[in-house]
Amino acid sequence: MEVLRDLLRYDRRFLIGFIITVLVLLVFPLSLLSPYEPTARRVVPTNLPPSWEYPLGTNALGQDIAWNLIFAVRNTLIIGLLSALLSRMIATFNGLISGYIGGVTDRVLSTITDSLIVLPRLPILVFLSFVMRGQLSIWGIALILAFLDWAWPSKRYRSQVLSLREREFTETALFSGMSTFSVVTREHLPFLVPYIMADVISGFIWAMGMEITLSVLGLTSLSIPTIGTMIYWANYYQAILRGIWWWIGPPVVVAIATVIAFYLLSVSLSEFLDPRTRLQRIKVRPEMG
Amino acid sequence: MPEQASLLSVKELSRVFILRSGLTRTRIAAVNRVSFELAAGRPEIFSIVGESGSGKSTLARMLLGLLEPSEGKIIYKGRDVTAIRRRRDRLAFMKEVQPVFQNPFDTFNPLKKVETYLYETVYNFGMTDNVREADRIIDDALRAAGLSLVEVKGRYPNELSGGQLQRAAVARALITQPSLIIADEPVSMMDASLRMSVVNLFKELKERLGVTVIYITHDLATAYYVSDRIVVMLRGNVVEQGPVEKVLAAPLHPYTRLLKESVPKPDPKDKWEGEVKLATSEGVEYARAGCKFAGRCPYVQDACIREAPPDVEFDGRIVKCHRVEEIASGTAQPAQNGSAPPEALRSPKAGSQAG
Amino acid sequence: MHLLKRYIIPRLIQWLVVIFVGVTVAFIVPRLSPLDPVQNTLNRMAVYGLMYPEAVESLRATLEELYGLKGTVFEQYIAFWKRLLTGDFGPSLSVFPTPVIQLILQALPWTIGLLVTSTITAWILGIVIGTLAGVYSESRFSKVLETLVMCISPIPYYIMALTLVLLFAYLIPIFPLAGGAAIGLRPSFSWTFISSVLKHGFLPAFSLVIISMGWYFLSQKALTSTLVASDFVTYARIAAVPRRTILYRYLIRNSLLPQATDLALGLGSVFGGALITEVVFSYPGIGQVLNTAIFQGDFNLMMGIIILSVVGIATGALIIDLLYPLLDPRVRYH
Amino acid sequence: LPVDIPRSELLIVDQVFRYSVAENFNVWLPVGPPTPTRQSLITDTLWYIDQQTGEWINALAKSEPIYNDDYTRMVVELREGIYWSDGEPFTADDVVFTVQTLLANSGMRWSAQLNLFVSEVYKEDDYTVVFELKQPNSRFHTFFTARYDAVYIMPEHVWSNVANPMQFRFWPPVSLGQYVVRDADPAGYWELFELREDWERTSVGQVVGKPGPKYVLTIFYGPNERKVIAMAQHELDLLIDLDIEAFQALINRSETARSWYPDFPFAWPDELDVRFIGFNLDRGDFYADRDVRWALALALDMVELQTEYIGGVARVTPIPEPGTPLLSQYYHRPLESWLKEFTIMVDGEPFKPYDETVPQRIAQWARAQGYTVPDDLEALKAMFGIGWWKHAPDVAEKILLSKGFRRNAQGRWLTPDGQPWRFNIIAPPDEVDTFRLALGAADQWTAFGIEVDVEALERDPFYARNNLGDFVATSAWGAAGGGLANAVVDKWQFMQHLHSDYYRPTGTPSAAENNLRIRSDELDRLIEELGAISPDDPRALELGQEFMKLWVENMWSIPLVSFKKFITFDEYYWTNFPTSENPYGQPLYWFIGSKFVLPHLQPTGR
Amino acid sequence: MSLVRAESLKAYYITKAYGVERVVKAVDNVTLEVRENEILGIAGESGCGKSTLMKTLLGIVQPPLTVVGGRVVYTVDGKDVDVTAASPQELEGVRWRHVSYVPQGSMNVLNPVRRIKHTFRDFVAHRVQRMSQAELVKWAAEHLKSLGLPPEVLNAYPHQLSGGMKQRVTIALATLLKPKVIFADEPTTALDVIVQRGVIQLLSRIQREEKNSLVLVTHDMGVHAHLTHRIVIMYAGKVIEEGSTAKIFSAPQHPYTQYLIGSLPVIGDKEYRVSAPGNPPRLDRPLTGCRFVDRCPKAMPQCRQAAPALVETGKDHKVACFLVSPEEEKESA
Ligand SMILES: Nc1ncnc2c1ncn2[C@@H]1O[C@H](COP(=O)(O)OP(=O)(O)OP(=O)(O)O)[C@@H](O)[C@H]1O
Ligand SMILES: Nc1ncnc2c1ncn2[C@@H]1O[C@H](COP(=O)(O)OP(=O)(O)OP(=O)(O)O)[C@@H](O)[C@H]1O
Ligand SMILES: [Mg+2]
Ligand SMILES: [Mg+2]
Repeated sequence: MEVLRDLLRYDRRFLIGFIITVLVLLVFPLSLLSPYEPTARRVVPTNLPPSWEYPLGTNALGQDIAWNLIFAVRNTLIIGLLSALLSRMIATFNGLISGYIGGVTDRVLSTITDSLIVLPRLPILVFLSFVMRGQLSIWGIALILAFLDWAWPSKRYRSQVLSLREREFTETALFSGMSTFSVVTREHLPFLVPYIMADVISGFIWAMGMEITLSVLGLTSLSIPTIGTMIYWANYYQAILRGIWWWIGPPVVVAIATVIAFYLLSVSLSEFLDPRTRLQRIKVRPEMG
Repeated sequence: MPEQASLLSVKELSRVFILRSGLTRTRIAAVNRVSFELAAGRPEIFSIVGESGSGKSTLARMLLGLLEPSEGKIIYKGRDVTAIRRRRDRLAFMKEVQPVFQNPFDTFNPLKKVETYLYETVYNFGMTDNVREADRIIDDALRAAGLSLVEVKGRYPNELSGGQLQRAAVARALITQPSLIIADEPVSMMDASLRMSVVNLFKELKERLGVTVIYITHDLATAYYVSDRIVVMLRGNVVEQGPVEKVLAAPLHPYTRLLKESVPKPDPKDKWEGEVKLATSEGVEYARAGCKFAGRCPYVQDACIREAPPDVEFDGRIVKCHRVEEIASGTAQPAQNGSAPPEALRSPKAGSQAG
Repeated sequence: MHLLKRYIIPRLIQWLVVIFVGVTVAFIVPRLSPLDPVQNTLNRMAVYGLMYPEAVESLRATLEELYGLKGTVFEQYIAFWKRLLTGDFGPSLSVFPTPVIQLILQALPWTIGLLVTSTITAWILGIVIGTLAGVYSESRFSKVLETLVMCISPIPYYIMALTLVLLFAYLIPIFPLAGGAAIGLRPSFSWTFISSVLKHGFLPAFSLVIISMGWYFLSQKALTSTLVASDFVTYARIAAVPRRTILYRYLIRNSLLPQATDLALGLGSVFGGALITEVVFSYPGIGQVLNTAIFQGDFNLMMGIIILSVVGIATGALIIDLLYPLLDPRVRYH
Repeated sequence: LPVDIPRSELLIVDQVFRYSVAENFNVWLPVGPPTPTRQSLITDTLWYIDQQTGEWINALAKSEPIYNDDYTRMVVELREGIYWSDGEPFTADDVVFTVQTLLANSGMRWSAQLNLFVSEVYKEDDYTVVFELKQPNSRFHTFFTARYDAVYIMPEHVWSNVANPMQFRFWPPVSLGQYVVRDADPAGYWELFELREDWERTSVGQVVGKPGPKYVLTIFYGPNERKVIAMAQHELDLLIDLDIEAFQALINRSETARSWYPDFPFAWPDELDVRFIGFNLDRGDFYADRDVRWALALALDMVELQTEYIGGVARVTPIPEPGTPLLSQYYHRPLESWLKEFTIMVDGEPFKPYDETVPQRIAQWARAQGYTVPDDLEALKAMFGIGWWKHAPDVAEKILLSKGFRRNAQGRWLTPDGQPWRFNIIAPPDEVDTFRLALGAADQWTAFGIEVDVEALERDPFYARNNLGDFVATSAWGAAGGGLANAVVDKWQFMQHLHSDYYRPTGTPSAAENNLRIRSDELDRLIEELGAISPDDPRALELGQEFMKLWVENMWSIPLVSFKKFITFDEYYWTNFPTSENPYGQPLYWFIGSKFVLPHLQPTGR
Repeated sequence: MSLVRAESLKAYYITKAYGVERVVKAVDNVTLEVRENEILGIAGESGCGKSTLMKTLLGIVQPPLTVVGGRVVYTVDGKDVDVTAASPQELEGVRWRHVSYVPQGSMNVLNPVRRIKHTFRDFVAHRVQRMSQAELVKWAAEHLKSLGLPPEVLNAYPHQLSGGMKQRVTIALATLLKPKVIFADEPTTALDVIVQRGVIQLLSRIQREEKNSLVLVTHDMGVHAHLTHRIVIMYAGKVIEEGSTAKIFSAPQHPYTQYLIGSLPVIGDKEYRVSAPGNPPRLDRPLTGCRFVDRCPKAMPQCRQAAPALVETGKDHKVACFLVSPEEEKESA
């Protein structure tokens, strides 16, 4: 809490990011209040511009864009966060094991990781969703995205661990009788936390971009509202040509705002969590000759 | 000495590294057929000294089981350390042999409280399961190292001074009541006054708790001050080994002599005379077939460059030198005008040999 | 000799393994598709004309043969490797029997032109601006710049591309809507052709530059900040070494190596095309071909492109790894 | 746009898609290269039927096919005075060579089908070709009779030297149409055609007697919004189709752009397919029950579907046959009285489901939108179709209750085994009306208490799922249950696929277009009888009408509306496109038959 | 004559992170001078502010380090330059010509991707007029030779040199333009004894030959004994004793200095040595009184109230301790 207060008070980036994030996160409680089912169509008159009754107007499918947006953001957040968390979990696990245990294990895991890295992700992603479309719930998308997005972070974590392994405290831990598992999770993981934090955000941003890409190509379940499917439908009904800005505008703006907010949060958080600055905050490190 | 009486016996221990740099490749025997024995039941401080890159840390890491030897054996209380595989055996070994590292600031994870490691050690080695009891054990260990639990409790590494940290490190090592502590340059990062306090601590450990300490350093003055026996290493080889009073007070090997002379004496009236000749790159010396010191030795002869010198027992110590007797008797003549041996100042590029 | 044995050969083996795995995945993934290319063809033919059911059956057999889809998956896999090793990617299924390689080669110049240019531009811009921002990290300009990059680069690419199209092709129509060059122009070295290509390529390239520059910028800035704080730069500053020297010879030169890896990977992935870019900007290139391949269930074409980009990226990484010791005097590898 | 060609001589048409292989004109390959527009400009076949007028055109053939009595032999007399663009005369040798080449190369288009029937083909003289058939076929000429396309004739003098016809690129092509290729984009975005100087020596020259635009440029601009912009900027004269939103955006921007009608309902309504929602009848569940399908049909509100979902622009049809002026003359209008009297039994009570007020109600809606529509009922029927089924959810409810369905506390339907009733409709989003009708049906059924969702699929997976029967409901098009729409009275072409010989169970690809897995002895009988007679036999019409009735009774699929297209043109540079005011031919410029329409275009002089 | 003077210098690290402001008084009211042709040693425990003092003397003051009081004056060609107030251009003008610097941990001060000769060029080319590259290299080679270093190193990359060699190259780099004052911060700390000896010898030779002044910071009293003429002892940001090397070693007056000298081990002497107990005070806490008071065996109540001033206790000798008044000093002398 104190941390939060400090960050809010002293880091403007964090403040901005925080406010937007809170607003964005409001969609979760708000979505419970919706008078409509998320997938319902024809519940309001079509194609109305914003008004008091429909603050963001309505779309050609007969949906209230404001509520639709709330569901869309919620679902996109779920996809993005789930995929980012999942992939970083795999990455962390793989990176830590690979980096710490080394040897044959490392070689095998690294080869797998490297092979995944050279695979062109987008084509495969597009292809997979093309194949599995229809069955692709938001969880499904999150899973596929997660599967395709753990290799790079894993490689980064691995190299981090490699250098941490050389640090003396690793050996202190070892000689304190800690098991491999404890060394990895309790000694090394805390150092990775800021990286992972920042990485989860970039994973989120990637996943969100991919969700939008896939949806815009029409490769997801189109009746589930997400930022991507909103744009899809707006495009489908020629919102741009017809100047229906209240349909195409909100998802675009919210997408940009969310991404920036998360990014700001990650930058200031990882700066805050960075061991160097963290130490600085506690006490100046005495140097020795 | 019968096998049982030996605490640690190192036999013909070697470790080879292969270094590649650019297009070249160098083979380095960072530890080359090193042998020594520490007796059980007779605690001592055993120093290993040598200039930078002489293989001290490599040796220490092998002794601790952190690095696989290329050849040779390490027998601790009758067990081959290199053959330990199972975690239970490793724990048993670690209970007996504990390290103290060079950089007190890096010995503990800066993100965790120092006491964590103390408790970990207590619990993992089954010293006790009881919290109170653990506190007591830790406090005892800390007191033995000149600290106390209250001073340490709740503190992060950066809240303690270097000296305190190094003491905490020693205390942690003491928790398991080890028979052997291996300290790799435990004071090199410290200023003079801290140095003495840590070194004094080792002395106390030996005397009060009967712990044998392997003290690795390049500070000859403290080595002399604390240790009983000493080993002098040069490019992976032990060149002189014996009781510290003999080896350092009256060194026989020219390298030991050089080392000793190079220690600046804290006395403005006693300054160096003559200029020292410095080593060329490590690689050249490691690569030389003969005596690794040949490039710098004032008594160098052709044989020194060609052949590795034998271990000669002399005056209660073992010296690795072709001309030890002559030198001891003072009859050895320095090489002509003390000039540079062939490869003394080669261009740095030639420093490592194309492999 | 040892270098060869100890370094180059293992690295080459790793390269081969990675490619092997990648290619195998490329073989498997399309086969996960419920789409049967033969049936696809039949379906599509049925849309256009009368098909007697008996005729369908005989055609199905013929097509299976022609498409190389006879036999078990394993047999197909073996046959696939045999063909691949002779450099044959097989015929495209959607525009049978045009060889896949021909489709790829036809699109490749556009893609390479677009992606190589934009990758390199983004790289150089990112490095230069990133370095300046890293050096003058306290200056207002640098802060504004950083905020700008920070806010632009994470924007989902599709949205960015869409916005550009909206702005510069619809609202302010200064750039053409589609294609790689104006109609009626054939590739030549004339100014008309080149300027047309530039005009058509500008927006897609611009969008790519903006997006990828962000990454280079941020990483370069981070590298530079580390370097600026490093001992040798501090020392040079204390010694009042001229700023330009510090900038070029100390900061940029030292950060170039890690950045070169990124560049190599970036260039290696050129062969995969830029799917979204090419779709959004209607640009003729590999991405466009891939798009068609995916939506028409053209296995062979998909595999061809995926394999090409796997090889591209793996080779990019290989080359940079092999060159690294030559580029960086320090590198020691164990 | 090409700099060196005056715009007044250039017709720019939408290329439909980008050609992935440029410079390949081997149009005899199984699925490619893609042919739109090319085929009408540079290829030719024997006969055409204009689907707008139903007119039979002898193109390369001089006269209609001549069959022997048992339909095992067809003789074709060819037109003289037709030349290839390289100056070679077109003769019987070309036709014989084409057929023989196709017969010999089993992977080529039409090969499999020709092999099914042709035992021998030879020329009697330079302008007479004889086909000997393996089995009687009174409709063998349909292979050479174009609606979209038909067997293209190859130049023997070029192809006889070709070693492997499957690999041959035929570039630059030698043309049999009135145009030649002048230039083509290697990237596949555009192709430029030029009128032959000797255009009179082609079938078009001889039949129509007028040249078309001097140059035709086909170009692909990308998605619809780009085409709209291009047309608004007068950089596109003719485009294939738009969704209603894009179309409206276009006419808001351009004074000169229009489609078939000058005003509402704008679009060309005479395409030959029907949009329908079909169920897989072979899943062993209640969808196989005719009454359930009837209940579903009655739960739909056609007026709302036609207006709110597709903008009022299409003709409704209760039978599986598009209500084009030509076809409704034979089917819709004559069946009207039958439809009115048609009765189904609901829980033992008779119920007349037909609702003839549908066109009026659509017109009402249109007026409310501010469109002007005729008051005359006949004109409305021509515009919006004759009528459809009543929106009778109460009746539907009764049917379902009688079948063991129940509503739960929330009013949602439970199937007879007590499960919530839910299903998906598969539909491809790029087939705009199909997709929107699916959305509409899903919305209406959901409102009725069934959980229905639409599963959007790309074309290929959509085809594949249909083909395998991997669906509960599909929103598709075609001749109601598959088969091929045609512009003739004879319905054999689309009925024959439904013969139970071609039935395949769910999970195996359907052998013909019987994706709905219909099986009916009565249907078999109709098909067999029709197949045995000449298409010109008056009995053919009777059988066709019987087929329609049978369909309605069984409600094998729910036909919704006729296929319409926003074929849109810009009259800024060119006029006299076929329109509702002047429906002289089909506006389908990418069909091979459009070659007979293009010569009618006139420059505006701009 | 003094070349460099520090007058009541106060240099604090002022940091502000997330609302926590901290002031580390690393150099607190330090006055000293560097005279012509002398080697001045600065000694003291780790973290007592030696490096900070050095940086301030050199005018390398960058946030968070701030000079909050006092000034540093160079005497360049007879004129005084106030370093604390000088513009960057002025500072650039005096660096390397008047003062130069051998930094702590010379291991990393050479650009790793440039050959040594290029580094030489980077450092001096802009300070000398009209000199071709070849001439420059020749000049550098001669300079190296005069320092007993092989000129071949000019073609090497830093990583190809050993630590000692790098340190000596850095020294060569700092002395090429024959500055009047050389500041060297822990030039030997990371080196082993043999290499350290080489470096020390090199420094003393340069000083002997050039007759310039050298300021040497190290906590290794042995090095001080061998090299310096005068020593300044720092403790917790303050100078507590200052005097000739001989005097400091033979008769240290401040209790801390006494501990320092007394605890030095010597080969051949195994007698027990005590070092100062306890830890130095934290510099980011308010400090009153003598900073050594907590560790001082002879602490008196007054030591806690006020900090003793640095007072002259004899010729060229100053001490800051209440125990040692100048009068007493005189009496005992
Ligand atoms: N992991 C390794 N891989 C390759 N070479 C190594 C490795 N570890 C040490 N060496 C080399 O082995 C030699 C001996 O190194 P070691 O660290 O044991 O020396 P040291 O005596 O501890 O030196 P210092 O006093 O600098 O700590 C050096 O040349 C070093 O470069
Ligand atoms: N950037 C900084 N921010 C805050 N405090 C600092 C900073 N740098 C140094 N300090 C603090 O200033 C005090 C003096 O540091 P300085 O480096 O001058 O000591 P030193 O005597 O050179 O020590 P050493 O012998 O370890 O080099 C120390 O307490 C240190 O922790
Ligand atoms: Mg070591
Ligand atoms: Mg310092």
